Amino acid sequence: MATFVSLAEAVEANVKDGDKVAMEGFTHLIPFAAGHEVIRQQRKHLTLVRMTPDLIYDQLIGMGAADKLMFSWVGNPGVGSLHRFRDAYEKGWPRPIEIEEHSHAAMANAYEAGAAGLPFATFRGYRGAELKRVNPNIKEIVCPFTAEKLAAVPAMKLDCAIVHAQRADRAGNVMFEGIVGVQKEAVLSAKRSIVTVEEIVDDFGERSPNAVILPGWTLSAVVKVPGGAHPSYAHGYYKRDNAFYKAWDAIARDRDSFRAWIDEHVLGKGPDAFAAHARKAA
Amino acid sequence: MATFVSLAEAVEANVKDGDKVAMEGFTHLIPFAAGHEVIRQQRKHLTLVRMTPDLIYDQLIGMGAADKLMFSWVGNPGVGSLHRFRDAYEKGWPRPIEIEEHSHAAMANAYEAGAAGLPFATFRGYRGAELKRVNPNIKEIVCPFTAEKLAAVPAMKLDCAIVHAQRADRAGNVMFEGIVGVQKEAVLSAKRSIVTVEEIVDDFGERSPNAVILPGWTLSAVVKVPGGAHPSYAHGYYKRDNAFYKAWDAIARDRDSFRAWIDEHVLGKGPDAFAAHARKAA
Amino acid sequence: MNYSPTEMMTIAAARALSDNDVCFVGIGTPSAACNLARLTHAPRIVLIYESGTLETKPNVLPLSIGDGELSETALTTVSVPEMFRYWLQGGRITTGFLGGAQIDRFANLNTTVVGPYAKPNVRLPGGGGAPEIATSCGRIFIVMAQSKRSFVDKLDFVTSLGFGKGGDDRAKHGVNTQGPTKVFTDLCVLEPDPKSKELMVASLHPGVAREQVVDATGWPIKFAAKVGETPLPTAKELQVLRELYARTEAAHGEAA
Amino acid sequence: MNYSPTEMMTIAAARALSDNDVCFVGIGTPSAACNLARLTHAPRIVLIYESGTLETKPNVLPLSIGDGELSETALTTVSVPEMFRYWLQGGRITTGFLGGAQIDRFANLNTTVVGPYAKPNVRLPGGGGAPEIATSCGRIFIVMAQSKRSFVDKLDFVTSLGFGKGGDDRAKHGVNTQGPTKVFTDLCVLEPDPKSKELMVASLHPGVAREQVVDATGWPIKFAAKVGETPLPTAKELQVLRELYARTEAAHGEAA
Repeated sequence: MATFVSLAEAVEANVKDGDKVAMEGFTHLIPFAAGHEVIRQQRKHLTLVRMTPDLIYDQLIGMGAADKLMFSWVGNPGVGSLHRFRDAYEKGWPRPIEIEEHSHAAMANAYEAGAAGLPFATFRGYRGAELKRVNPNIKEIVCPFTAEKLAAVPAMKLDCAIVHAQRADRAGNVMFEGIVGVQKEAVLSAKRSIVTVEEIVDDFGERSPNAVILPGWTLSAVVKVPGGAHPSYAHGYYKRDNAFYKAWDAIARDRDSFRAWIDEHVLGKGPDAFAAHARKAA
Repeated sequence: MATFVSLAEAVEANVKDGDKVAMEGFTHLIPFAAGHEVIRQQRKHLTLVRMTPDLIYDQLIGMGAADKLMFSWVGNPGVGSLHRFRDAYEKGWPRPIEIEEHSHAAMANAYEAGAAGLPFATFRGYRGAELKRVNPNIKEIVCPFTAEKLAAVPAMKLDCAIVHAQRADRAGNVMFEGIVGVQKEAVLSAKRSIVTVEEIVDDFGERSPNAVILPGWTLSAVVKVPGGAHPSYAHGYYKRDNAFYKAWDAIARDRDSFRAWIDEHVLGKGPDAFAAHARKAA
Repeated sequence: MNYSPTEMMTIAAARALSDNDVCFVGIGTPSAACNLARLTHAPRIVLIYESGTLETKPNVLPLSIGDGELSETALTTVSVPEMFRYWLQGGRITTGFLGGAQIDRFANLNTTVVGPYAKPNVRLPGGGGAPEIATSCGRIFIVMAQSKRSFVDKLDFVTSLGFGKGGDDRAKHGVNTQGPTKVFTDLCVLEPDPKSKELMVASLHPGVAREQVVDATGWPIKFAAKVGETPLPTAKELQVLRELYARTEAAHGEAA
Repeated sequence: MNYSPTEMMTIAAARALSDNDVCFVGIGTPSAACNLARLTHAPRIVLIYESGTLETKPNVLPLSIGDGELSETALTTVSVPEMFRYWLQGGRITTGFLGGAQIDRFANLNTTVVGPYAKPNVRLPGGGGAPEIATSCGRIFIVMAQSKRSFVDKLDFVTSLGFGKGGDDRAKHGVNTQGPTKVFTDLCVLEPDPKSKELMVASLHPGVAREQVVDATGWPIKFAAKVGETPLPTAKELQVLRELYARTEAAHGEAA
């Protein structure tokens, strides 16, 4: 059952050292404010899971929060490399990081199977692709009807899922709109979950009967953090800060400029700082 | 690519003798008008697929259109038996009918796998249930990671899916609202498809960014048939005619009263007759 | 206050539910019991129908599992594959309701056939959601009227698993949910013996004699060491239930 | 009219698309080519981005695969699991676009690592959607600038399958889609030999000499028996493409 708490309390209660954690959002609704809180609370030894490790994981990895990264595409979309990730993976700074690499189809299916309570996901994938040679978590199964060979990966099982959404109601139900990615599946694959939202409303009012809503009883904590997805975006609220994504390249390229940025913008601030980016479209 | 045609043309072009056909709609949006057209065109030897064979299949089976029924719950919901189905299955009138029986979970997963282009569906099902003893299309597979044994059924592969929806736009895209059941999956599991709709609009206008829409290029034929789901219902248009569902019990109990009803209401009428039931909620 | 045995059965089932329950609701008496609980002591109970409707609050009882009322009053409505995958199989349901044409002493149910499967005397509707509801929900409540025809020594067909052959047989099928923890009938409430898992009478409804239960059961029914009496329906319970049925009757009489 | 080699590459790719295509679009040049086609000769082309956006008509090119512009201009947006299951794996895409850091003569691609996988010299972004795009789409168009560093004799890692070891090797992997039918570079258009499946130069962009292609390829590149010349970009094509980039530049400069 969702409880309304502060972001600090939500992270304190739901993210533990050594946890397997996914902060999801397919470009859209990436929970940056929550990621910053995890940095402030100095979590260590996390296994970080994300289809597209974005700036949010570059920041966490650069601060040494993670022992392992599970992913399918690691980069700054449209810009280039994630320099902090590469520094950790290639040079071990500030600590070495292990990887488990998949394709998008494998990750998406793993989340789907996790939400469905299955032990594994099956899909027509990895044919002729070399990843299955280097990742022991890619196996093969045979269709019992056609004998077709398909790929199998373990279902996603998370300790904690962290996502951002547009709105929660007073009962802690959360509504997502736009590019919904794998957020619902991430939450349903996790033992615990934190959802940050742009606003809390009395009720959702007029909406599609098929709106994408996670009931409050499937969530652990709901936190109002306006602007909490910045520099990612919130459909109907504010746009993606593409300029910041481009600027990050220079900030993260250098260890010192990275630490200076974190000191100023993460360690020296709290979730309220995100409010400056909050905006609601007309 | 969807073409706008008459219902007679749609059935003529897309439903062939011997086809495996699903007319879906989980209580809601059942394509009765299209089913009646299939009766008028005297299709034979169909394999009829539906999770919940409803009055629509009682009518088709009573007219001898089907050689086989694949289903998971066969009855008149809240009322009782489907007498025409039972007469065919138990007494061979007007012709014998074969059955392939599953659980809802199996059928729903089979549709999902069909839409996903997989050869089979897997789920945690049929444990301790006797259906797997009598249905050879229920097999077992073993998770390659945990060794857990799971049920497997073949993915749905249809010749034709027939569904009803609220609205199409001029490009032939179709929007579903409310209880969406397995309609999308049925269409995506089929080689051909017919969608009847309450109305055709210039465009869908303001809507949820995550509205349930099938693009026109996934459909074969779109036909405007206002009221075409009666006595089932169309969310936002007209209500379920529960009184008719109750009345059907007496009509269908007797072979002669059934044939008289079909003569008057199906063979003696066309899709325009459904317009009397059409209504749009304020 | 007068009441019918069916009302007693419905009210007894409703009382066993709480605000902590997430129920997978079937049509008929289960639907009445769940909504009665919601309209009386358990306003926060979560009701889910297999048609995809999450957290629905119907004002009238649905005639079918997919009545418009369910979607119109739901928090949201998901597809049926999602319902069976993410919500039922995903292990998010605390309490599932089942009934059937036949039940045996280990609470296995038959809704498939009377007679042999291939050539039945009576072809029943089949399992629908039952085979997976029976194994995926945290616990199962069974609601059905009691008679020698329905409470049978041996099922004609096992549509859905209760305790199988009893004892730890359920676990042997790879099922680790609780199974049928209560059976509500028009005569009594039954619960499984903790060890053998055979159903035993836990409480008799007011005015029901043990002999009536024995006569309505197709096997030598056992009684718990201490058989209680089901508390009488309260005026409030009866009123709310009857109003619910009256609203339902009025709504379903309407043609479209 | 002057134009850049990248513009020629983009325009050549756009021309190969038609109103009958359902494209799985990647970010960068593929996105420019697909939208150029949509804004010129193929207004009914269907563009799908893996973020879940179906039939999207962006006014500016997305910087990321999930820019708001894509959802705002889409017919509808589905979840990412649905995108990969129902739409890509479901076989509904006619044309998928890929590029990479490295390509070999059989159009296999590497976007994973330079150097050994376990200890790479350069860790690249990885496959993303590519491994399944490569095998699930009806055909694949590859768009990438040509150089000895990118057109290599041997890939460091096979991220996604082209024609494997050539000939019928693709089918041996259980893949029956066409694979890479065209490779668009800044110098030429390559197509696989019908039998050996080795890439051969099918047409040279205007003003490009054979030696330039030879010098920009890490294996002894073959030329088709009849090598054509890619038609010059038209003024219309250049205008529409440049306006698209100008709009994009203006939009992406904005902070939120």
